[in-house]
Amino acid sequence: MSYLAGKELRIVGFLCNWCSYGGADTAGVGRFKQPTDLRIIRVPCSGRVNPLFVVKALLNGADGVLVSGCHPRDCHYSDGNFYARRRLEMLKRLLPFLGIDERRFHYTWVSASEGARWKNVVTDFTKAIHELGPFHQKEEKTECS
Amino acid sequence: MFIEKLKEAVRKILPEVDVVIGYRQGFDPLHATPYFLDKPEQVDQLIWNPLCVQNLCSYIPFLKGKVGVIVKGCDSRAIVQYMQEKLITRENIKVIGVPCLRVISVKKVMAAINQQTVQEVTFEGDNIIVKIPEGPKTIPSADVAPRKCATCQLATPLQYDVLAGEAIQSNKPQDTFEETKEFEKLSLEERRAYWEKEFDRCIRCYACRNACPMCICQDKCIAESRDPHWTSQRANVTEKAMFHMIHGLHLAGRCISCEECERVCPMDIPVAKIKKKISMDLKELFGYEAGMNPDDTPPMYTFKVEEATIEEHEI
Amino acid sequence: MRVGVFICHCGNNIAGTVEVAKVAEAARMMPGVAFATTYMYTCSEPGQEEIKEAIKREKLDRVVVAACSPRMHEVTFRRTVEKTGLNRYFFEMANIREHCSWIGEDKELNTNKAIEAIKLAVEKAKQNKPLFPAKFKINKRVLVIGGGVAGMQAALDCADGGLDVVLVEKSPSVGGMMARLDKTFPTVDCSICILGPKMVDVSQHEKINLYAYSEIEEIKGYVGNYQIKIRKKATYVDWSKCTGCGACIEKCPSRNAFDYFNFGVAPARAINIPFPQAIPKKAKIDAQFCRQFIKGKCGVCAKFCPVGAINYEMKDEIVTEDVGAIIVASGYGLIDLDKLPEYGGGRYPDVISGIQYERILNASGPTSGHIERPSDHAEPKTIVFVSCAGSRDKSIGIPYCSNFCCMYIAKQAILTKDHIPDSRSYVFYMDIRSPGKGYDEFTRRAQEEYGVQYIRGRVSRIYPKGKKMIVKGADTLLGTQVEIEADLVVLATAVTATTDARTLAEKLHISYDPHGFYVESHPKLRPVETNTSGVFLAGACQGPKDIPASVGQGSAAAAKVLSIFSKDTLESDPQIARVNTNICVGCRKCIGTCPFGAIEEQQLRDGRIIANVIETVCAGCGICNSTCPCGAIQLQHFTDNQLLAEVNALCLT
Amino acid sequence: MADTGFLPKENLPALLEALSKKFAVFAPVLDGEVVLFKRFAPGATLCLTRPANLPPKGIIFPQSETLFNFNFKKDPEDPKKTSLELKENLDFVPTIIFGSRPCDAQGFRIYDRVYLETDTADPYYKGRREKTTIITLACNAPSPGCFCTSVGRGPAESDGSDLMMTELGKGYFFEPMTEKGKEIFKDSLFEDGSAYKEQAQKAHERVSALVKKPFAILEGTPEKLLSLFENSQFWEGETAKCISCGACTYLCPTCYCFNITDEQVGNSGERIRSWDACMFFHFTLEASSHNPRQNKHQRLKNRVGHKFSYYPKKYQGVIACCGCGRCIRYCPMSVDISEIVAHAQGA
Amino acid sequence: MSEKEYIYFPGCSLEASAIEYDMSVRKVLAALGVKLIEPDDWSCCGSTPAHSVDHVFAAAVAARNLAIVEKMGASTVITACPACLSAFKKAHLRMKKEEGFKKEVNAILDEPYNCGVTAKSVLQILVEDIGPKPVAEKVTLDFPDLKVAPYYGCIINRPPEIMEFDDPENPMAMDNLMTSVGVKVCDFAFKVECCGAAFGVAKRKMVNELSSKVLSMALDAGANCLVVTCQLCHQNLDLRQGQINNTMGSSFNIPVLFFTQVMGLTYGYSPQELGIDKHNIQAEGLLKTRRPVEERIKEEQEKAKAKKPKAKKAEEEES
Repeated sequence: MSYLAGKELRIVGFLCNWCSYGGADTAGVGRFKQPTDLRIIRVPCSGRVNPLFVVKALLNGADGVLVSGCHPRDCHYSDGNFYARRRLEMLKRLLPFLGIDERRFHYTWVSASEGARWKNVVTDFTKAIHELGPFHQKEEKTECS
Repeated sequence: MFIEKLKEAVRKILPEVDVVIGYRQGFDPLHATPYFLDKPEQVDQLIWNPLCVQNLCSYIPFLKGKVGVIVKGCDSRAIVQYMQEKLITRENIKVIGVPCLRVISVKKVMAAINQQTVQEVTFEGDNIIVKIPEGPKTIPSADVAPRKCATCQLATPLQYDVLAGEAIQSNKPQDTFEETKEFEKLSLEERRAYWEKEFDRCIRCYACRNACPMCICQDKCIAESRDPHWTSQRANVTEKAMFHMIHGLHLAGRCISCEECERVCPMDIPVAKIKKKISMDLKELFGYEAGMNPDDTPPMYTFKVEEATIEEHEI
Repeated sequence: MRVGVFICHCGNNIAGTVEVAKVAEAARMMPGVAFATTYMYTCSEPGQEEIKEAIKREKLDRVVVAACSPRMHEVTFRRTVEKTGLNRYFFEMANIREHCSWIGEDKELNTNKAIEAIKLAVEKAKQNKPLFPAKFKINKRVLVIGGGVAGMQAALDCADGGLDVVLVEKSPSVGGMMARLDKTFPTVDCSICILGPKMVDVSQHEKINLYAYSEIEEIKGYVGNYQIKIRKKATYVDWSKCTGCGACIEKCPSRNAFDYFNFGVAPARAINIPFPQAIPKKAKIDAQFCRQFIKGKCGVCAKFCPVGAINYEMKDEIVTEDVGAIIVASGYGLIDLDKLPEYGGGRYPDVISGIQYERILNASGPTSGHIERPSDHAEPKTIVFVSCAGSRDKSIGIPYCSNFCCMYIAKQAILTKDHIPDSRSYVFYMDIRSPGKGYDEFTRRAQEEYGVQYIRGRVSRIYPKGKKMIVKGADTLLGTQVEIEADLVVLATAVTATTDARTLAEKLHISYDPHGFYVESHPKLRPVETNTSGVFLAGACQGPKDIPASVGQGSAAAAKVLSIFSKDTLESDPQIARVNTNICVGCRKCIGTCPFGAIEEQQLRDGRIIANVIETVCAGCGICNSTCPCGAIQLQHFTDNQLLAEVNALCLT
Repeated sequence: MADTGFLPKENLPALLEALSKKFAVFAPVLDGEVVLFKRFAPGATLCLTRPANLPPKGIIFPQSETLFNFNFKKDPEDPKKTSLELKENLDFVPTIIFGSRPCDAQGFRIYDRVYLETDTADPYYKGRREKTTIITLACNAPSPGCFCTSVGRGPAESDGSDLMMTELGKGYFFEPMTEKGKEIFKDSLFEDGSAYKEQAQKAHERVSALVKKPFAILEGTPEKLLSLFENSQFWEGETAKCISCGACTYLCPTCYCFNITDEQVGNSGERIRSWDACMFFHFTLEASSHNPRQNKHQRLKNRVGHKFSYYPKKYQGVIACCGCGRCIRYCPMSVDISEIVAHAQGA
Repeated sequence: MSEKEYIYFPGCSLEASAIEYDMSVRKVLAALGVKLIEPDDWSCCGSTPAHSVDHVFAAAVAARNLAIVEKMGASTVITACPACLSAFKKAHLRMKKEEGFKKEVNAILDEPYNCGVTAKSVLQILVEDIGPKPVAEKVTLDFPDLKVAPYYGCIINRPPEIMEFDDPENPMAMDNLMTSVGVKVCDFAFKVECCGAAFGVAKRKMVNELSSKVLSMALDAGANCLVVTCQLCHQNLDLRQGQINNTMGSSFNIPVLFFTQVMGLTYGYSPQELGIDKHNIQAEGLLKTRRPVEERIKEEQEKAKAKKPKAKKAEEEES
């Protein structure tokens, strides 16, 4: 949406249905004001979040990606966030190797009852991304040869 | 002669298996090529020298029946990793181990002789002597060895049913990931520019993927499929980078550092660098090295309830 | 594809900060959208009718409703859509209330965000495939965890409804916290007198199988078909022989065991029956205090047991029960006194907790109902009650109100005056919370009829001076500091989740809040359901609540179970993993990572080994999906392509 | 004006700079250890001592190109009404490929028969091809694995080139082959080359003799290969070591197969044509999920067959292999197409 | 005994008004084999009114010292003064947490502080690094008359998230330490109660009331002496006792000793060596009776022996 360029950056969130999506709902119900940049993609579990989704989003236009699941031990599917933790940690360490600031990707745990915490996560992450500025400045060039 | 011992080992195993994979001379003296043999008279075509670089294990998961395979120390990690991931039935594989202290990178030799046609290759002590139109050129093997050899700990394969020759100890220092750490000293912008330049050359021939012993999806790779549709066929850096991320992340905790991906790249892209970085991190995080112990579980396919090494990140 | 988009005003909830007309306009321009409109309350009956009519009139094949959270109304609208013959999975919801209108302050940004949320939903909807649930049989037995008043009520209601009930109680007797209380507010009924009959009913009901002194070891399965492993803890007394005569207790030489039932007000014997009305009334040995176990010799109880029930060799036993639903009524705990060091909690014997005082007041308690202070067994004349001892205190991580302390303090103050007419009681309080029926009248009575002196203010420190405890605090109404020389101080210690609440939740796969209380499905509309179907909540495990509320929830949870068991089969959720046999390379990685063991190897006719998902076992987490390197296994309704469509809709434009 | 020319080596940059003013000039440039055709810029390090790793085919037949953009326009009054807008770009810039090798230039001739010399010429190929002038450098030494003389070509073959150049000591001998070549040749930097013509001829002969000859004759090969079509044992044996990657195909100057995909986001998208390789599983994968070339031996058989049998059968016996040797040189497993052909001849 | 080395920051008071605290710290730690190194060119810790005026400046004053320690290659600095300790910890923690604040502070400093130094109190290292056993082993003398009430004051362990040491409401470090050296410790309910010292100038009446309570509670607890870990507590309770007696009509005469002085006494140092004679309220009376520690140990053993048969008997009766 070009008319909002300059006001917002592109932040993609992958939220597990049971905890963090609920936490975002709780924040909404509690009318905790938050920056508007974040767009939420609902997934059943943080374990569903293939790190490649994060890469895909970052390479294709996102300025920041947030993954949030249930707190460790509190996964609705018992182990999903344990896998997510390992895989996303690996990714977080890898991104800067490719020249992508690791601060553009954050993964955390927010439960369905933690509306206030969710507000803080969104506010802080959005602030951090704005401090970093847009990730995609130049148009991708297409090769001929 | 070592080659006779090797041939002897192959002859012995041949009746027990459907096929043996070894090396024979390729299209020029600098190139060895994989050789699939099932008849005793073919055994004499076998060669063994430091130019036998290909990791022959890569073929195993796709072959039916019993297979004999000539395996170097570095290659043997593939066998171990297959065992970890239950991708082979170990009993069906006859591993003919070969002790090896160092192979030679064809790319490095070619660079040293300015890409000229090679007429003859001989080995003398720790040197390779390459005859080119202007005469023989002697190059110390160490100068043209692939980087994996500099820190090789597996002079003798981890797994073998028969060992051609004597078991030997590695004489190399442990890998301390110096190169990876050195690269990390560059600024983010420099790193990004580096990869944009490198990936830009990629022609998406998938040689890196197809030569990888751990890329078991092969034809079903998501880099080409429409369902799921992870990448487009656009030839831009984004899509190329996406493919290499798919490759790298699918190998996280599985890459055995044979560096075949980088060896086979016709565009000379340092694709193993990414995998090495992941290996370094996973070693640090989980103390895990792929292809070392058949009883391990790759770290991305397991977890601990308390992860001592993973701290929660603050924004 | 013909997508219909329905944008809800939700009164002013959405329309107040989102320009819904503009959103509808933008939605109409989205690819594949054939119709877009706004409606005041989409979830209302006419709102749903509107959707149904539009589906028919506009020949829609996908429906997107932009309104509140799908956690609120996804089910509602799926049903609406299904009534027109459309598969319910052709429905998608865009959350433009909780995630948008309620949290953003800038109308322009909110409007844009709502448009993008719809764009996301439209792109997802276009990727959606019809899914069909399978039916499976249910096991009409119910497990109730916790034999407090909530659990007993639930068990009795279920059993009366004809269900087989497995009731598991951690302690040796049912009764829970209520069995410990002396009287109940505001009626000042004798607690055990009204609870006792229920306890007897539980023990005698032919449909209830009680496992006392037992804990949940493992829970496997899913709604309709759970397999429960129960650990029957070793009591060292053969309960089939024990008559509860108490001879062993009489003779037990180990007199310094901790009395769990009485919260340590007085020591107990190593072999004990918690209280006279216990159900079952059977003895058990606390091994950590028993000489036979500590020193390896004693055997006194074995010698004196008339029926030879003592068995020192007894081991924990694991039994398995299959049930179809679970009611969790595992109750609450209280913070330890030593969490309140400024009050000398745990250091000074005459600073006690409310529940300890309850036992002191109780006629069947350790003092036989005579009020004595622990230090010297003297009758206290000045008693100070401190409310919110830990509750509403962020500094120790308990920001919430413990719900019933104000009421029981009033009750205890009244009872104190009844017991010791020349006593004086003081209550330090922050606010008096008495919103129940007859509650406020009750606290007024305490003040007006019983002369209990209520001081509005916090206590800063309690310290001993001679035989007295000095309670130092503020009287905020007078604006002064006060110091009261008390003989006994009662702290209304904060209610917490039980210490093992989290472990149990993990076994049940249900969520808990930061304090360990279980999270209900919806705070208003689904108060006893959890997000795990087949698991229901009752009583204080969900949050501090008093007896009537707990009993009410027990009955409510039972009704929920009876309602799902009114059918013989249940529909399985088709949002599960499915394997594309053409793509699967048989690498088995999904098998190893599935937390439910829902994936097995399968050999195809051509000899290829591939993965196969066991439909009824798969819970739909999608770990396999993100593990599968070739994308062969896809979580239905959350496939790679569906999520990529959303990512692309956000990133590639 | 003489009909041949000579350009001292030191004048080469000046020539390229001059050409750059009128054309998009692509020349072989060293990128690390790899030689690639890149847009010439003053100061670039040209590498003319060996053939480029990747032939210049992408300049005329890009690895990936947008055939056209499409846009679904919605009627704001009635969202059910949609109109489609298409936009294609056939406006190509005048281009020079400088420093290609005879085999590279030959590649385009293989393409021409498919994309140009038919009733339904490919407008994208045609547009670029017609605006491109090819300046070819004759080889002064064979490269590892190359065998052009065996497929009826040679290190100084001029078919497909507009202007031929031969390195002779201190400079290059130039000989225009077409009108387009003569256009370039008008530049004043060229000296008269007639004195060097014979020397060039000799150089060509010398190199020609050095080129490897894996098989003597090609006669009957197309038929022989066809007769082996059903002999899966032969093909399985020959291709056992092949890993079915696309390196050979993508590095091949004569491989012209493509794939077409649509990519759409929102209301707009593009139709993309990109290189495809018959070595890939997806190349023949059918919508039913059936795949007539399930196995790698079927795919490599197609590659060999296409070049040495099907193409010549269709196009007057012309072999669709220019013998550049790239597929051999850069094959991860050193699969040797010339060896397979030789084996087939003997089978 | 293993040789230990610490960077020791004395601070201003310990060079002046509380020089006896410094003397005793050095004596005791030396006896325990601890070597103290004083940083060169140390300066004000920043706990002066600086922090009520300018937080950045106050932190910079503290960080200057920490930077010196950091440059010495050490990761720990110890100090006896709780005010110094608090100033160091506050500056360190905030700089560690807030990158922006760190930059601001470092902009003032010549040498930047990189947040690599943990500040600890002498008390903390005695409890955590040295431990009760080595502390007890050095004891040679017993003072049977001495009954101490440990008074911790307000900042040695509070606020807990900054001081990161001991229980904020019921600290036990000094209690345990005194027990280790064989001194009788009374359970003192006012061990962290406010003595009012901070308002010593502005609200004298209030200070006298508060301090008087602390002193009288100590007497109630059965103590005849206060031990402190803060020289400001000491100053307030020792120097002001006369003033308290005058305004409150009391007659307190309670010696106030630094805990290191008590330790030093049990280690055999004379009151003069430990500077006890410098105090306002003299402690001579309590220190008169002294005996070798062996005597006490013997006495205790005998007592235990006398008790045991009784216990056994009781057990037999029960069974």
